[in-house]
Amino acid sequence: MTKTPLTNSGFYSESPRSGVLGWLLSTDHKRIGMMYLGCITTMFIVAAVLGLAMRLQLFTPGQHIMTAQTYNATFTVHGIIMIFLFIIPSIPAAFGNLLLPIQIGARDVFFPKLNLLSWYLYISGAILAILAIFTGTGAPDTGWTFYVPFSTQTSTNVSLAAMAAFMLGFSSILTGINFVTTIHRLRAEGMGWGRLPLFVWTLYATAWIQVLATPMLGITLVLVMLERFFGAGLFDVASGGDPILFQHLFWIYSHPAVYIMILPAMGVISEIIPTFSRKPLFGYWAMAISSLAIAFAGSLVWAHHMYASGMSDFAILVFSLLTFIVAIPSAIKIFNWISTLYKGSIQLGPPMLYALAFILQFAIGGLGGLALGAAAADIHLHDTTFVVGHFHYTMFGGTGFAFFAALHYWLPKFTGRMYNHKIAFIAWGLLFVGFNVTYMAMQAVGIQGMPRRYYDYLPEFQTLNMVATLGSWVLAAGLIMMFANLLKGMLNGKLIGMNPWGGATLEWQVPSPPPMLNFGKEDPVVTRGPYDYKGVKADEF
Amino acid sequence: MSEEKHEPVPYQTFILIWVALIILTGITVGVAQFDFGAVNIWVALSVASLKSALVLFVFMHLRQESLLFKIGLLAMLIILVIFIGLTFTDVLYREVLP
Amino acid sequence: MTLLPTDNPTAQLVDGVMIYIFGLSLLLLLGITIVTIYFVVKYRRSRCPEPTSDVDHSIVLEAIWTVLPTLIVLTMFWYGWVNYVGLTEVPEGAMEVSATARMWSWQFEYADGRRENRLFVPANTPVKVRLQSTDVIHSFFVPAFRIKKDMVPGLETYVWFEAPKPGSYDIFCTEYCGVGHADMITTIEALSAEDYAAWLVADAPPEHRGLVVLREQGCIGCHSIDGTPGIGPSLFELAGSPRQVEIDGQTTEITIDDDYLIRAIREANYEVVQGYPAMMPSYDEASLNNDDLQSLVDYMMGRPDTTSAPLDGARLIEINGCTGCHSTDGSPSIGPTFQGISSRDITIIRDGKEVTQQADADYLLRALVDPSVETVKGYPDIMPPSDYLSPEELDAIVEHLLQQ
Amino acid sequence: MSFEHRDDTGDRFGMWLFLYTEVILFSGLFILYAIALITYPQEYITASNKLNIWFGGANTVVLLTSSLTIALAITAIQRNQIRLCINLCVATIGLAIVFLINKYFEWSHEISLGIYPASETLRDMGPGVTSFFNLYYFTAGLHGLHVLIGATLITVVAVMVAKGKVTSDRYVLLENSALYWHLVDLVWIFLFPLYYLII
Repeated sequence: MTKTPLTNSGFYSESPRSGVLGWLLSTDHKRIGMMYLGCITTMFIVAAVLGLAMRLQLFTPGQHIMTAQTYNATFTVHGIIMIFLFIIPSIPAAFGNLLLPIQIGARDVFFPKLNLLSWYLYISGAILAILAIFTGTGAPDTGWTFYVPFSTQTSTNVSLAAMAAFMLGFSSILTGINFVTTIHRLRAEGMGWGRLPLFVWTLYATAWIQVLATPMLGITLVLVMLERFFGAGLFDVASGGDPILFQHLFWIYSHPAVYIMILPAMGVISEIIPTFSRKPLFGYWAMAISSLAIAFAGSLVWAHHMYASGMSDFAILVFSLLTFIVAIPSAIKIFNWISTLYKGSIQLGPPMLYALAFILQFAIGGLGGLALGAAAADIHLHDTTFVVGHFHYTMFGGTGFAFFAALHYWLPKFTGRMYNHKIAFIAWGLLFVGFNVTYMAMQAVGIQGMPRRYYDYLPEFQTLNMVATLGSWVLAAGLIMMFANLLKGMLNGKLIGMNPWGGATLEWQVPSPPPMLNFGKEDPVVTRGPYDYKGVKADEF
Repeated sequence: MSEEKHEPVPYQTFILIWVALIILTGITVGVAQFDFGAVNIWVALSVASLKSALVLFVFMHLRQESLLFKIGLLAMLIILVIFIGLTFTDVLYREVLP
Repeated sequence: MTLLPTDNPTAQLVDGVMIYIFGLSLLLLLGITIVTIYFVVKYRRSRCPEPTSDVDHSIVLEAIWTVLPTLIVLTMFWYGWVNYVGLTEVPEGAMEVSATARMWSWQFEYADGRRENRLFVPANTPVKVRLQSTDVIHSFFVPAFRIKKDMVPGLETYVWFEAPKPGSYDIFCTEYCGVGHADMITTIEALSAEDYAAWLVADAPPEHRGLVVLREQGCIGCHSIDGTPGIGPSLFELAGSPRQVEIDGQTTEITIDDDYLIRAIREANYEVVQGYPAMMPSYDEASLNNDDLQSLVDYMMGRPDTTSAPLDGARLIEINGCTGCHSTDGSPSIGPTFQGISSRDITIIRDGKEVTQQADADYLLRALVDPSVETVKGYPDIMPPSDYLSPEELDAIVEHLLQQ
Repeated sequence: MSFEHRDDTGDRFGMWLFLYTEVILFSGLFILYAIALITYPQEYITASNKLNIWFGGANTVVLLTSSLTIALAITAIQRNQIRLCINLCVATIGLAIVFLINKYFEWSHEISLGIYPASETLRDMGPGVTSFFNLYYFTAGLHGLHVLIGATLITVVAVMVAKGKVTSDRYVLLENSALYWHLVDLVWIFLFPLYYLII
């Protein structure tokens, strides 16, 4: 095992500028991607610690490690960081940047400078969000949803947090614009639409949502800030406004946003499963089109967050129907992934284990969503911890696990080094068990009727809350083990060749780590599909 | 990447469109002097849409751009109609308790 | 862990849908899991070094697993919707109660004007609760009855339920509303028919003294109090309304006020209401003393009773939600405790300056009506103003607090 | 070593995508408008009558004309008439300034009448009128901000034209700035009848 430092090869060593500036001013998509990856992972760890603290507070009834106000600030900050600083940018901004250009045979994204600007907006948003916690009149306590009129009345630092979310939205829009343009204009010769890896398809669908839905969040947050600054409320009843309209505008963005979070994760899974089965993805076109269908249909269902809000029954009828229709493309994806396994040659590498856990957990999340989509059942389950468990099944058990899968799948490509597989298996086991215990218990206690956002609860909810907290400790152990293993692997793991997994997409045909401009002097010409494994061999490592 | 060059649009075309836009503005203002009830708002919106189309297709050269640009615009408009339309399923049918 | 009751109509509507969806979901999930594990084991690389099939799509299969789930979820949608409609259709003859949520307390108001911080209802009777909020959005959630509805400022909503048997059922606020959110819990107290009838009497607000006098003096024999015609004119909604009266055969129009009513009782046949015979007896001081006369006039003019027992401050802080944030036993809470509030020094922040003083009646009144002008050091400025209380109620509360 | 390529169509497409996001941004305010209009039809007419149609009408003509001048500037640069192109840009910027000055007088007039967000006068006029003016100020304010940004963009590009950095061979920056300017015009085309002309 050689001990050459990480920074000695590929895009790490080639840069017009050296040192920190070589990174901070770089317009190279891989460097920006790695910077995103570092920040996003840090943010995830911060928010995960907040989540663990909340679970600790909820271990038994009563006030333990935090007061009600601290708890409210904690879940707000946990939500804002996890949603805006982790999940939304996690796969698109980090892995999208790292992989999109390589996978379509391009040298960079279409607007490299804009890409760097997106990153700076992301960082500025992150700094503002953190400032909002520690400065002013106290950490924001509105929940990440900023519901009016509470958000316009509370004395805490909501305006700064809203400003942060606004900037992060802007960053997300610019990334979306960049990706759509890149996919349309920079595909290599021979890279027809039918040869795009599924990951690219899902990024494409995601980018359109980012472009067309995110501005609605922007204007909504601006209106909340204006209401706080000028006291002139567009959602205030006394000024002819309607608080429920805020919820409409907010969810017009924030429901499609869950597809910004989940679609790229589906793309990751669609890459890993064929590679580890050595078989083409089942139903390529169905998968590609269902990605676009999910992106479109995701814009039609926002008000299913609002069945109990006092909106009209007719709206409940319409949105409930549309919600169930959106379930279909997701179901198709699950069936197609499983069919890909059929008569394949399945290797349970670490990325594959995360992918399989994704399928199961995403299925549980999706099926729980059916109960929430049905009007009558939702009336009972809405705003209970069932909802919290449900969206953690899709967002953490889904996107989070896909993010971990992507780390295990692609990190070796971008560092040139492999992590320890045995430890990766153990960490996966801990994560899988810890995750399911924690959130299954939360779902169960929600069905019992425990409302969400309660720092204290009645004694009848104690057993399940204790189970959930115990599960969270297993989960935490798994996270620590996984990150430590990946970090150690990145720094001094075994060196690997171009293609450790036997993948057939373009990124496995360039060195690990890839050089600046990805493909050397010759522009690549694509002659085969993304899942054509004939003649592709995995390198020994 | 090959570069498609667009032919310059003659000055006269732009000026003609501008005249049309001014006339359409005059029509909207004129119609607004008479009360036709709900018809007013629809006339105003139709004229505004017509004006927008002129600006989009001529001033903004959409006429000369490829199909992709037009599909993008269409997608945006569809999403817009969905956002507005579905919000109205709530506000138009809200039950007011006696 | 306790199981939720299932023996009430709204719970059955919701449970039916939940069981159907969760049941089918469990079946699907089992299917997915078993097939996945079977494939992973059967086609593992050590057994199958190369794929044994290169089929990469199947129109028939894909059509099947598009159409079949569509049909299944449509049944879920329909069942969910139909039963939701059941949750909105209040049965005939339901009793009505108004619920008001504010940060962070509940108040229930009954048809007869009584107010409570718990919802007392008769068991086995459908109840419609009209929901409103005075500040931010709250939500009315009763897990036992599976009902939930947001309480939105400026928009009245409702829920209905029927308690199957006497007992206590939790009400939670489920729309996040700030620091007291998790403590915004109260109960529905379902009482048996007898207990409910007893509660109605026991806790009833005292009768207006004027009404008692009206009954004692036998006035009701000729004058109705609900507008139905009788031998004499009805006493229904008198204040400020015009009357045609005859004085010595002359018809004039007068407006009903205190003076007129006193004249009409003391010198009954001086003015006679048109259309009625001049047959009412006059009441002098011997048969009706001045205090009772005043009560009678107060009642007829729609004014509150001034003679009844003083308002109970202890009860007022209970039903107006004060105790949601202020403890009475010295334990820490969202706001300062009421225990010893009149005898201890408190540090107040006024215009950014700190002032230490003892709480007196003036301060307490200001703190109730406009709490954000002076805040107590160490506590957030979040108390909602209690300006909706009447001056008498405010005085009673201040009085009560000064004795703590 | 960095990535160099030239693709004007791609650049323009990116700009169009950005314009779509701008339209959605404004549409949030237009949705609120539409809902308030059906909730308070009478109050909206009352409130709209308080706006001066001449201010709005004049600004409509100003913006339409500025749209014309910037469109002409593209043809000018395509035909390599650099002098004319710069003059047309300057004319556009001038019209933008006229628009903002006009807006300044209009708002000053309304504010002098006590009509501005969260004012006492407005509160006394009831929720419907308040809602109209809140929306009017926020929509027109956001639009004004776009006028400012657009004018700045065109100023920068005009300087680049003068310095020869934007040429008849490569003028996509000017095109994109012009696209942005037309968007400002498009928003106003809807804003004008909805706020000034309802009856």
